[in-house]
Formats: sequence, C-alpha cells, structure tokens
Amino acid sequence: NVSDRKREALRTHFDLVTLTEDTVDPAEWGKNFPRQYDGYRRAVDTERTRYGGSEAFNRLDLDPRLKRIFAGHPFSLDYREERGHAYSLSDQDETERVKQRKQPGSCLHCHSSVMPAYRAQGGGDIFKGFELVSAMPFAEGRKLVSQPVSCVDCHDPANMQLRITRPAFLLGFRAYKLGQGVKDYDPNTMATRQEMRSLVCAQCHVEYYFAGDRRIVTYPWSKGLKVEEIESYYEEAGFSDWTHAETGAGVIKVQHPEFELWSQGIHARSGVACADCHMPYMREGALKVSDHHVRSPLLNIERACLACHPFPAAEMRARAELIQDRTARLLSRAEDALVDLINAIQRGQPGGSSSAQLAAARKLQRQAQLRVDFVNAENSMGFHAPQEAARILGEAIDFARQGQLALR
Amino acid sequence: NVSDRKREALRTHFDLVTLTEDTVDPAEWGKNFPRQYDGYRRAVDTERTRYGGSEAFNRLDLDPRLKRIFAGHPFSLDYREERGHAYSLSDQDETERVKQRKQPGSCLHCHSSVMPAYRAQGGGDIFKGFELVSAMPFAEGRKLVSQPVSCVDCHDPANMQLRITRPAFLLGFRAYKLGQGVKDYDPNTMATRQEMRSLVCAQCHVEYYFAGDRRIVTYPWSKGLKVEEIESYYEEAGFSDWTHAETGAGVIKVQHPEFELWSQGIHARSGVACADCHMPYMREGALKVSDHHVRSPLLNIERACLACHPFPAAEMRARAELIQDRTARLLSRAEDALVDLINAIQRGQPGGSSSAQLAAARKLQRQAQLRVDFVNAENSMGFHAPQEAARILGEAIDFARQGQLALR
Amino acid sequence: MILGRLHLLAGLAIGVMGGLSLFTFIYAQGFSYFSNDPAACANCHIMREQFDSWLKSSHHARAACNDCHTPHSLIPKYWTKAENGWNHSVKFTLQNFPEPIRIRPVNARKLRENCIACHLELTGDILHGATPGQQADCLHCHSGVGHGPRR
Ligand code: HEC
Ligand code: HEC
Ligand code: HEC
Ligand code: HEC
Ligand code: HEC
Ligand code: HEC
Ligand code: HEC
Ligand code: HEC
Ligand code: HEC
Ligand code: HEC
Ligand code: HEC
Ligand code: HEC
Ligand code: HEC
Ligand code: HEC
Ligand SMILES: [Ca+2]
Ligand SMILES: [Ca+2]
Repeated sequence: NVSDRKREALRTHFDLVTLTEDTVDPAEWGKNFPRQYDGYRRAVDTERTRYGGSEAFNRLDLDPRLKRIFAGHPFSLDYREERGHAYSLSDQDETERVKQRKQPGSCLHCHSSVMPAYRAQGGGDIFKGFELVSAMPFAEGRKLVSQPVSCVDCHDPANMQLRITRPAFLLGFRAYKLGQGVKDYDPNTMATRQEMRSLVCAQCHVEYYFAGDRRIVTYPWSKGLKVEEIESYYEEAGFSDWTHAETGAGVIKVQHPEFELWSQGIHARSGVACADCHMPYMREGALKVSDHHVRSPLLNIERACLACHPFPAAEMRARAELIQDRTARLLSRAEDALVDLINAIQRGQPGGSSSAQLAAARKLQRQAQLRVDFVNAENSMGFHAPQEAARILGEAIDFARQGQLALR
Repeated sequence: NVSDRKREALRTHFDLVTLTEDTVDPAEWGKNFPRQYDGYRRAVDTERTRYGGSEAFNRLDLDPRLKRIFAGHPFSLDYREERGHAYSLSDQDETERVKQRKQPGSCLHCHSSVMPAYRAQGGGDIFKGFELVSAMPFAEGRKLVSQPVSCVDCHDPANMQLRITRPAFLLGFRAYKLGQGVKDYDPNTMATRQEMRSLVCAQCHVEYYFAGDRRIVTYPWSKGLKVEEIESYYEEAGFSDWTHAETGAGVIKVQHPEFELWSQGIHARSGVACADCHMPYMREGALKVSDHHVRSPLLNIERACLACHPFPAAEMRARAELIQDRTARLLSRAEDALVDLINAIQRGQPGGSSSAQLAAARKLQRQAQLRVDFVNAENSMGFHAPQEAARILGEAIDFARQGQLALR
Repeated sequence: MILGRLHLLAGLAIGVMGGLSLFTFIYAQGFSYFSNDPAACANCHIMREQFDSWLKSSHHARAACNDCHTPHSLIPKYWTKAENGWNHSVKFTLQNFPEPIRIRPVNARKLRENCIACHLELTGDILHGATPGQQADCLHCHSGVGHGPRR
C-alpha cells in the first residue's frame, strides 16, 4: 500500500489525446486528466444547503415579494437557485426568461464554451466575433455552441495554465484597473497564480448589463467594484435595465455580483481565492488535485474550511449559517420596505402627489432596488462579505423608507 | 547578562508586603509586582486613535446630534471619550453629570475599589452593603472610597487569581445563565481561566440600569445578551431611563455594552478574551507579563494582534479601521433618521396627529433609540462584532423612519 | 457456533491487518519514530506538508519534530513514539483518517508541555498567575511556531 503511494507519487499524467482551443468536449480532456473530469461530472448532483446548494428550486415561489419587486422584468417569470457548471447551458435553454422573452446571443458569453464560435464568426478576431454573436437573437447564437462551461473555459489546452478568455471581463477589468491608475492591465500576463484562482471565476460571477442595442455584455466597473461606485457608473451612463411595471421607475436588475462582494470581504483581503473554497485540494492517493466538483463549500467543509480554520466542521457550518441568518433577516426587512415603497407609489398615482414628489420617490426606489438586489442576487447570502452586505441593506432600508416619506 | 536574567526569571516575585482584601492602594501591590504596577501606572497616558484612544475629548461637541438624541438626560450635559482605569474615579467626580445632577452611590460600583466599603456597610454581607451604598446620595457614598479601579478589583490578594467581586455582575450573570438553563452559576468556581480573562472585565463593561428607587445597579440579562433580548427585558420591566424632553417618549440610555456586543462576535466565538487584546503579554527582561496598561489595542498592534494574525501591523490597523469606518457611516445615517423622527414628533405635537399616532411614533423612537445607542455607547465602533453592529443599525434606521411614517 | 466463526473471522482480519501494518511500519521505516531525524518523519508523504512547513518555521533551527511532539523524559518519550508510530502506520495502511490531519488533543497536551519545558523561565510568571490545572494555552496564540501560519 505504501509502495503503491510511493509509485503514485512519481506518476504524473499521460497525454493520451492532444487538446486544442477547439476541444470543447470535457470528455476528451478527461482522457488526459481523469481525476479532474470525474469531479467535473459530479457537478450534476443536486444537494441543498440552508441558503444555497445545487437544487434548482424556484425562488419566486419561496419569496413572492420578488414578483412585485421585479414586476415587468423577465426575472418575474422565472428565477431559480443556480446549480453546477454542467447545467449552465441546459438551464439557460429551459428558463421561461428565454422561452417567453426574446433574449440576445450575449447570454451565451457565460453559459457555454463559446470562444470557438467567437473566433469563427470574427474570422480570428474574438472581440469582433463577440460583438457579432452578442447582437444575434439567442436562438441563432445558440446553434453555434454545444457545451456548457467546461475545461477550455478556464484552462489553456497547451499547458493547462489558468487563463482568461472572456472579452467582457478583459475589457471590464482593464477599465477597473485604469480607474485604479494601472494602464493596459492584462490578467493573462500580469496576474499572479493566486489571483488567477479568483479571476477565472470573475469572468462570469459578476454584475453585467447589455450596452446599447447591439446588446454587448458589459461590466460596470470603471469607477470601482463597490455598490455605490457601480451605482454612479449607471447614473453617468443613464442606464436602466427596465421600467418597473407598477411604479414607472427606471431600475437596475443586479445579477450574481459574487466577485464584487467577495472583493469587499476579509477573505479576499487575506488572499483567499474562490478556488480555495469552491475547488479545495483533495488528496487522491499521493497526488493533490483540485476538487472539480465546483459547489457550495458547505457541502465539503472539511476540505473547504478546515485547512485554514482549526475548528470542528460543525462549528464552521454554524459560523457560516449565523452570518447568513443575520443577512437573510435584514434582507427580508429591506424587501418589506421596498414593497411598501412600491405600494405607496402605486397609491400615490395618478392624482395626489406632485410629479416632483413622484420623481423623488422613483429615484429612491432605484437606489433601494439596486442595493436590495445586490445582496439578494449575490449567491452567498452575505457570507462573502458579512458586514458589507449588512451595510448595503441598512442603506437600502433608509432609501426605501425615505421614498415613502417623499410622497407625503 | 545571562546569569542575571536566569536568576531574575526563576523568582517570579517576592512578597515584600502582605496584601489583604482591604489593600486598595495599587502602590502597595506594586511592591510585590512592580512590572504590572508600572504598566498600570502608564494608564494615565492620553493618546488618541481614529475612534478611540484615551483622550477625554467631548463627544457632544464632536457630534451635536447627540444633544438632541439625549435631550433631558444628564448625558446631554457632558459625554466624554473614556480613558484609563487610573482615571475612573476622578473622571466621575469631574463630570457635569455628577456636578449638575443628583446621582446615587450606585455609580461607585464600577468606578472605584468599593468592595471594602460594601463589606463594612453590610457588616460583612457584601450584597447588603451593596444595596445600602447604592441607595446613598453619590456625595455620601463617595466618602467611603479612595481608589479608582485597581488591582484588588480583578485579583484575589491571597493568590493573585482572577476573581469576580461585583454583586451586580454575580446576580446578572447568574440570571443570564439560568435563562440558558444553567442553575446557580458562580464564575469564581465554574469559569475556566480563559473565560475569567473576559468575565473580570464584564463586571463593569456592560449595559446596566438602576432598578427601583433604591437605585440598585442591575444588568438586564435574564432573557439574553442580544439587543432585542435586552429590549424585551425592559419591556417586561416597563422601564425607561428618562422621558425624552422634546418628544415625551419613554426611552432607554444604553451604556458601554462591550461584553454584550463582543459576545456576538467571531473573536468571542473563537475563545479570544478581552485580556488577549487589551492586556497582551509583553516581554519584560526574561519574563513574560500581561501588559497592565489597559488601553486601545490599536496603540499596541504588534502585541495585541500579530501573535494570532500573520499580517503586518499596518494591515491589521487598516482592517480594524475599515470595519469601524463602515460602522461609523451607518451610525451617522441612523442618527440622522432618529433626529428626523424627533423633529417629526415635535412638529406633530400638539394638534395635527392623533394620540394613537403619537403613541406609535414614540414607541418606535424607543426602539430606534435603544439600537442607535447600543452601537454608539459601545466603545469599539463596531469592531467587537462588525456584522451584528451593522445589523442593529439597519433595524434602527427602519424603526426611526417607520416612526416618521406613523405620523402622517 | 456462529459466534465461533465470527471470532475466527475477526481474528483473521486482525491478523492480516496487523501483518500489513507491521509491513508498513517497517517498510515506511516506522522505526524512524525512534529516530530524531525530522526527515524520518517525512518518510510518509502524509507528513511532507508538515515537514516542509517546519523547515520554513521560526523553530526549525531550534527544535525538531520530537522536541515538540514527544515528551522529553525517556520512558513516556518512547511510549508516545511507539503509540503514535503504530497508530499512524495502521491508519496509513487503512487510509481511514480524516483529512486535513489535525493534532489529537492528547498530543496537543504533550506539545504544550514541551513548549513550557523550553520556555519555562520566560513563562514562569504567567503560569504562576494561572488557576490550578489551567495553564495558558500556548497554541491559542502561537499555533504557528512549528509550521508557520495556517494560511
Ligand atoms: C472563504 C471561502 C469562500 C471564498 C473565498 C469564496 N466563497 Fe463563494 N461561497 C462560500 C460559502 C460558504 C457560500 C455559501 C454556500 C451555501 O450557502 O451553501 C458561498 C456561495 C457561493 C455561491 C453560491 C453557491 C450555492 O451553493 O448556490 C457562488 C456562485 C459562489 N460562492 C461563488 C464564489 C466566487 C466567484 C468567489 C470568488 C470571487 C467565491 N465564491 C469566493 C465560500 C467562499
Ligand atoms: C464561463 C462562465 C463561468 C466561469 C468561468 C465560472 N462559472 Fe461558476 N457558474 C457559471 C454559471 C452560468 C453557473 C450557473 C449554472 C446553472 O445554474 O445552470 C455557475 C454556477 C456556479 C456555482 C453554483 C454551483 C451550485 O451547485 O449551485 C458555483 C459555486 C460556481 N459557479 C463557482 C465558480 C468558481 C469557483 C469558478 C472559478 C474557479 C467559476 N464558477 C467559474 C458560469 C461560470
Ligand atoms: C456575465 C456572465 C453571465 C451572463 C452574460 C449571463 N449569465 Fe446567466 N448566469 C451566470 C452565472 C454566474 C450564474 C450562476 C449564479 C446565479 O444564478 O446567480 C447564472 C445563472 C443563470 C441561470 C440559472 C439561475 C436562474 O437565474 O434561474 C439562468 C436560467 C441564466 N443564468 C440565464 C441567463 C440568460 C437568459 C442570460 C441572458 C439574458 C444570461 N444568463 C446571461 C452568468 C451569466
Ligand atoms: C470553473 C473553472 C474550471 C473548469 C471548468 C475546469 N477547471 Fe481545472 N482547474 C481550475 C482551477 C482554479 C485549478 C487550480 C489551478 C491552480 O491552482 O493553478 C484547476 C486545476 C486543474 C489541473 C491541475 C491539477 C489540479 O487538480 O490542481 C488540471 C489537470 C485540471 N484543472 C483539469 C481540468 C479538466 C480536465 C477540466 C474539465 C473536465 C477542468 N480542469 C475544468 C478551474 C477549472
Ligand atoms: C485559504 C485560507 C482560508 C480558507 C480556505 C477559509 N478561510 Fe475563513 N478566514 C481566513 C482568514 C485569513 C480570515 C481572516 C481572519 C484571520 O486573519 O484569521 C478568515 C475569516 C473567517 C471568518 C471570520 C470573518 C467573518 O467574515 O466573520 C469566518 C466566519 C470564516 N473565515 C469562515 C470560513 C468558512 C465557513 C470557510 C469555508 C467555506 C472558510 N472560512 C475558508 C482564511 C480562510
Ligand atoms: C480581538 C481583539 C479584541 C477583543 C477580544 C476585545 N476588544 Fe475591545 N477593542 C478592540 C479594538 C480593536 C478596539 C478599538 C480601539 C480603538 O478604536 O482605538 C476596542 C475598543 C474597546 C474599548 C474602547 C477603547 C478605547 O480606546 O476607547 C473598550 C472599553 C473595550 N474595547 C473593551 C473590551 C472588553 C470589555 C472586551 C471583552 C468583553 C473586549 N474589549 C474585547 C479589540 C478587542
Ligand atoms: C471595576 C470596574 C472595571 C473593571 C473590572 C474593568 N474596567 Fe475597564 N474601565 C472601567 C471604567 C470606569 C473605565 C473608564 C475610566 C474613565 O474614563 O475615567 C474603564 C476604561 C477602560 C478602557 C478604556 C481605556 C482608554 O484608554 O480609553 C479599556 C480599554 C478598558 N477599560 C478595558 C478593560 C478590560 C480589558 C478589563 C478586564 C481585563 C476591564 N476594563 C475591567 C471600569 C472597569
Ligand atoms: C456597570 C458599571 C458602571 C456603572 C454602574 C457606572 N459606570 Fe461610569 N463607566 C463605566 C465604564 C465601563 C466606563 C468606560 C466606558 C465608557 O465610557 O463608555 C464608564 C465611563 C464613565 C465616565 C467617563 C466617560 C463619559 O461618559 O464621560 C464617566 C464620567 C462616568 N462613567 C460616570 C458615571 C456615573 C455618573 C455613574 C452613575 C450614574 C456611572 N458612571 C455608573 C462603568 C460604569
Ligand atoms: C482590569 C483588571 C485588572 C487589574 C485592575 C489588574 N490586573 Fe493584574 N491581571 C489581569 C488579568 C486579566 C491578568 C491575566 C491573568 C490570567 O491570564 O490568568 C492579570 C495578571 C496579573 C499577574 C500575573 C502575571 C501576568 O502578568 O500575567 C500579576 C502578578 C498581576 N496581574 C498583578 C497586578 C497588579 C500588581 C495590579 C495593580 C497594579 C493588577 N494586576 C491590576 C487583570 C487586572
Ligand atoms: C493570549 C496570547 C498568548 C498566550 C496564551 C501565550 N503567549 Fe507567548 N506571546 C504572546 C505575545 C503577544 C508575545 C509577544 C510579547 C512581546 O512582543 O513583548 C509572546 C511572546 C512569546 C515568546 C517570545 C518572547 C520574546 O520576545 O522572545 C515566547 C517564547 C512565548 N511567547 C512562549 C509562550 C508559551 C510557552 C506559552 C504557553 C505557556 C505562551 N507563549 C502563551 C501571546 C501569548
Ligand atoms: C488570541 C487570538 C487573536 C487575537 C489576539 C486577535 N485575533 Fe482577530 N481573529 C482571531 C480569530 C480566531 C478570528 C476568526 C477567524 C479565524 O478563524 O481565523 C479572528 C478574526 C479577525 C478578523 C476577521 C473577522 C471580522 O470581524 O471581520 C479581523 C478583522 C480581526 N480578527 C482583527 C483583529 C485585530 C485588529 C486584533 C488586535 C486588536 C485581533 N484580531 C486580535 C484571533 C485573534
Ligand atoms: C508510517 C507513516 C508515518 C510516519 C513515519 C510518521 N507519520 Fe505522523 N501521521 C501519519 C498518518 C497516516 C497520520 C494521520 C493519522 C490521524 O490523523 O490520526 C499522522 C498524523 C500525525 C500527527 C497528528 C495526529 C495526531 O496523532 O496527533 C502528528 C502530530 C504526527 N503525525 C507527527 C509525526 C511525527 C513527529 C513523526 C516522526 C517522529 C511522524 N508523524 C511520522 C503517518 C506517519
Ligand atoms: C516548535 C514546535 C514544533 C516542531 C519543531 C514541529 N511541530 Fe508539528 N506541530 C506543532 C504545533 C504547535 C502544531 C499544532 C498546529 C495547530 O494547532 O494549528 C503541530 C501540528 C502538527 C501536525 C498535525 C497537523 C495539524 O495542523 O494539526 C503534524 C502532522 C505535525 N505537527 C508534524 C510535525 C513534523 C513531521 C515535524 C518535523 C518535521 C514537526 N511537526 C515539528 C509544533 C511543532
Ligand atoms: C527544544 C526547545 C523548544 C521547544 C520544544 C519550543 N521552543 Fe519556542 N523557542 C525555542 C528557542 C531556543 C527560541 C529562540 C529564543 C527565544 O526567543 O526564547 C524559541 C522561540 C520561540 C518564540 C519567539 C519566536 C517566534 O517563533 O515567534 C515563540 C513565540 C515560541 N518559541 C513559542 C513556542 C511554543 C508555543 C512552543 C510549543 C508549541 C515552543 N516554542 C516549543 C526553543 C523551543
Ligand atoms: Ca446553487
Ligand atoms: Ca477611550
């Protein structure tokens, strides 16, 4: 047995197949890297945690207030708990947001191994291809891709290095770095390995919007990653995702700002990467491999947490859930305030309150909406940055209640 | 030279004087324990940090909103930044809260080495003496004590063990433990050494009120240490510290709930005691001693933090100040909301709003006041439990704004 | 009858496992437990991480594995080595231990005694201050001395 391990320790992997930028099928990669492929495939499991996990339950049934808050936006039709990478393409096909509403090709940017399509359409120029595919109707773009998020989206087939491929991230992060005074930032040449263990995720786990009628996926980061910095970006751009069906306010829909919230937390500050918790190392015989079953760390606490925290697994779960419970209660309080404001504006219209009052109330709904959604759409229920999440919700409550006051 | 240091080390101390329960003068203790006495004496230094430190600046000038919030309470006359233990008695003598208002002997419970006085007055029974001295006018009780907080308040003169002496804590903590299902709790026999390193502090660094007209110092803990548990204690007791001069609301003044807030934080949960940070070990010659210059850890980061946190001192300061800045901004937002409510109730009176509306608004002022003050009166500006402090302020904002809405 | 068979099976199992572990114990230079050479501990790749981190730690010039992890007085020292050596060999063979590896409370206690053994002078006063049977827990603040910070 020991002799096994001593031998294992010497063996690395064998190149059974040659991988190229066009090898999108993970099964092919699996032939060279069976351990990681086995993990990747387990991402079809569905197991639930108190606030997360990988069962695609319907969030609108769980919290009916969201139907009011999103009135008029596709999210009011269908909004589910997200699950593993292996589902990223099929879940997109199946959501009512796609079935009942026209969506652009932009959606594919983060849900499929889309780079070969960008390259083909752009005649080699991925940025050109990116713009062309984004502008297509979803159905048309969909024909160009076959795989969900997979190996080639995070790895260079030539040497297995982590690398960034997504145009929207390259552009958005460069703008962010420029705002910080760093010119022409390129993660593929300038980021450390530890940084890459988060940046590969930040290609997709971020807030975005579709700029212009060519629907280009854009990350609103040039002023910074904090909620108020993103807010002032949208103010300057004069952008709204949709007009609220019940109040007429121009509002923002926030999506999965995991990278942005994590950036404000103590783990990011301590250099703890997404992959440290979501893809912890596991020992396979004498080898250490990254667990490619990317999932909730609370389903894998021993490996995800105990390497750094010398406390029992049950205690670490309790700590995480205490943070999440606090966030969830405050989030619920903030949603109540926001719904009260929506009701007030509805009642206010059309007679009663002056147009100046209405404008003020709608502005405050916009500010509250952005903040409530920043925490609600973020998928760790505040864990990634506990105090920051609570701070944001405290402001959201203030804006929503001030909106009600503006109408009297 | 080594041989000297070896000899110095092997004798931990000499009993030059015999210490008794009546030895209140720290200089006497200092003859046996010069190192600790030297530290204790340094507590007269005054050095400021961003939110704390030991300079007794006037908080009312710094934040005029507090005059409105405390209207009618002695705190609206004089409210200073606190400083070292050596000042605890003289600062009490000098505050306008004592000079301009009648105060009871109860005040001495935490500001002086009062136990000998309790024992004398009670004829040996400290609980009896405690009640008698509490009921006295301040001036009368003051004659019975000579020393500020000093050695005998934390140490057993017989063996230097940490021990609990304060009646209000013994009673309050027993009630708290009973609520947790533990009968007849006695810290002096049942607490571990590490717990004692916090409990000695919890004798005084806690929220309290004066029960009944005999003004007995009481800790409102029987339902728990969280803000809403303390609130429901006061509801049940039907207690108010004072009637707000501008609104007529019966409200609570919170004082220094360091122990209560710390209890909700990650450090408490990890077994990190008050003394770990506020009295870190320091090397004196060949000996390690506890730094008896009890003060802000941010004036002593190397020792207070770096033993546990492998980051540079500047980084640890930045982390603490980031937490405090977030808290301070949210606290300011909450104070604005509370002052708006106070204005609204004032304007509301006497005509306008119905008595039912006024009652509702006053109730909400009471709820908001308790929470704003819980964070403001606590002395770490949120550091002891960052997310909990933000959560409390978020609720405070909600209650204050709802109070304004109740009046329309 | 049935009972008897069970005993036989159990006996067999123990025998086989014992044999295997003994093989491990020898092959993996389990006797390295009795040596003071840190490299000996690293014979198990399982110990590699601690070996590497010890090399970088503040103590590698001052203390080797056994200085911290086994009692300094002779009899207990070899008992601990035998006990741990056997435990670890068995677990290594069965691969049935929880990871990441954590020091067991019993070994953490021995560890603390070793801290004090070397640092008695320095810590005399803070030990003096302690409630009987409740020493300051060195690891509460210094868990990084042997292997650097956990992160
Ligand atoms: C210190 C550990 C840690 C780090 C670092 C971390 N996360 Fe998380 N993450 C968690 C925990 C804990 C949860 C909550 C899981 C749950 O509720 O079941 C979570 C939840 C999530 C979820 C939702 C998972 C689910 O079960 O639905 C996503 C997506 C996510 N994180 C992405 C990221 C990204 C992207 C990064 C880096 C930008 C990151 N995380 C960094 C610990 C971490
Ligand atoms: C190319 C886009 C993309 C990249 C790169 C990416 N993700 Fe995801 N991730 C997704 C999408 C899309 C989903 C949702 C899939 C679904 O719900 O159908 C998802 C889901 C998840 C989940 C939820 C799993 C569950 O069980 O609920 C976690 C956790 C997660 N990702 C973490 C990461 C981490 C960590 C990284 C980097 C190491 C990363 N992701 C990189 C697009 C991406
Ligand atoms: C910037 C990257 C990005 C873009 C662009 C993007 N997604 Fe996603 N999507 C994600 C990530 C990351 C998740 C997982 C986290 C989550 O669910 O919040 C996700 C989850 C989902 C889910 C499963 C959870 C749910 O919300 O029901 C659906 C369905 C989905 N996306 C559809 C779409 C559609 C439709 C579009 C285009 C309108 C789109 N996505 C565009 C990154 C993206
Ligand atoms: C969501 C992003 C993501 C996807 C998809 C992904 N990987 Fe990885 N992979 C990582 C990260 C992060 C690491 C750690 C790299 C590091 O630390 O430098 C990694 C490491 C590896 C390694 C190096 C050894 C190890 O385990 O750390 C191999 C080999 C590997 N992946 C193979 C694959 C294969 C095969 C697939 C597809 C079945 C795949 N990866 C899919 C993110 C991903
Ligand atoms: C790679 C190291 C690493 C990993 C993995 C890690 N942490 Fe941490 N954690 C830290 C560091 C560093 C801090 C900052 C405090 C400190 O310096 O000790 C921290 C702080 C915390 C805190 C206190 C801060 C807060 O937000 O309240 C909690 C709770 C926590 N971690 C939980 C977890 C959980 C749960 C997991 C697993 C899902 C986890 N950590 C994984 C390194 C890590
Ligand atoms: C993990 C370290 C830590 C622990 C444990 C801790 N504190 Fe603090 N404490 C701090 C920091 C940091 C501050 C902020 C100091 C500043 O703002 O200058 C602070 C502030 C204070 C202040 C105000 C000091 C000043 O400068 O005005 C008091 C009083 C206090 N703490 C008492 C306590 C008590 C009582 C306990 C235990 C119940 C405790 N602390 C536990 C770190 C700690
Ligand atoms: C008998 C009551 C009592 C006990 C016991 C006590 N304190 Fe205090 N403490 C006070 C009083 C009163 C003050 C305010 C003195 C002043 O401002 O005049 C104070 C002030 C402080 C300050 C502020 C110092 C500054 O520079 O601003 C800190 C920090 C502090 N105490 C920490 C502790 C810790 C830690 C313990 C336990 C190891 C403790 N205290 C035990 C009553 C007490
Ligand atoms: C339960 C213990 C306790 C009681 C009873 C108590 N104090 Fe204090 N006092 C403290 C502590 C602890 C501090 C330091 C923390 C702070 O200032 O918030 C303090 C600080 C002070 C200060 C300096 C800071 C300031 O607020 O200006 C004054 C003056 C003071 N107390 C006066 C009084 C008076 C007058 C009474 C009686 C009405 C009283 N104290 C009763 C514990 C107590
Ligand atoms: C505010 C509370 C407090 C006061 C006042 C106080 N001490 Fe201490 N003292 C402590 C704590 C806490 C410890 C650590 C005890 C432990 O860890 O068991 C300690 C420890 C000691 C020790 C043991 C060695 C050491 O340094 O850890 C001595 C001796 C000592 N104190 C002497 C004194 C003397 C002399 C005075 C008066 C000049 C004094 N103390 C005042 C709280 C206090
Ligand atoms: C509550 C935290 C804490 C505990 C428990 C603790 N220490 Fe320390 N130790 C410290 C701090 C802080 C320093 C730094 C003192 C200084 O810089 O003056 C230190 C310094 C030391 C030093 C280095 C002194 C020097 O400067 O050379 C040694 C050796 C040491 N401790 C050993 C121990 C031992 C052995 C124990 C257990 C009996 C122990 N410590 C328990 C906090 C602690
Ligand atoms: C005796 C050990 C110890 C001491 C001393 C200590 N800490 Fe911590 N600290 C911890 C532990 C344990 C955690 C919880 C996270 C973890 O498990 O690493 C933590 C967490 C933290 C966190 C992250 C949690 C949060 O609230 O955001 C910060 C920030 C922090 N400490 C700052 C400080 C500062 C500043 C000091 C000094 C004034 C200090 N600590 C002193 C042990 C300590
Ligand atoms: C035969 C292979 C092997 C050798 C040689 C070995 N170890 Fe281990 N060690 C292990 C295994 C397997 C574990 C995990 C067992 C467990 O977690 O209970 C372990 C766990 C430990 C632990 C933590 C668990 C505990 O029992 O407290 C310590 C400490 C330790 N070893 C120290 C040492 C030292 C010191 C040496 C050299 C004198 C050494 N080891 C040599 C295999 C070995
Ligand atoms: C200066 C003292 C010291 C030395 C020398 C030392 N260790 Fe440790 N060791 C520790 C401490 C302290 C811990 C507990 C760390 C913790 O609790 O975070 C530990 C823990 C361990 C563990 C359990 C893993 C864990 O994190 O609990 C193993 C295995 C181990 N040591 C092996 C070794 C080996 C092998 C060597 C020699 C190469 C060695 N140690 C040298 C102090 C030491
Ligand atoms: C074989 C003897 C020996 C053992 C065992 C030992 N040390 Fe040390 N340690 C030393 C020597 C020698 C130094 C350097 C001189 C000094 O600072 O006292 C040192 C330095 C230190 C220091 C200061 C430098 C640093 O690393 O920060 C600390 C703290 C310390 N030891 C703690 C411990 C703890 C805790 C343990 C037990 C886990 C331990 N030591 C076990 C011999 C030892
Ligand atoms: Ca999920
Ligand atoms: Ca102070």
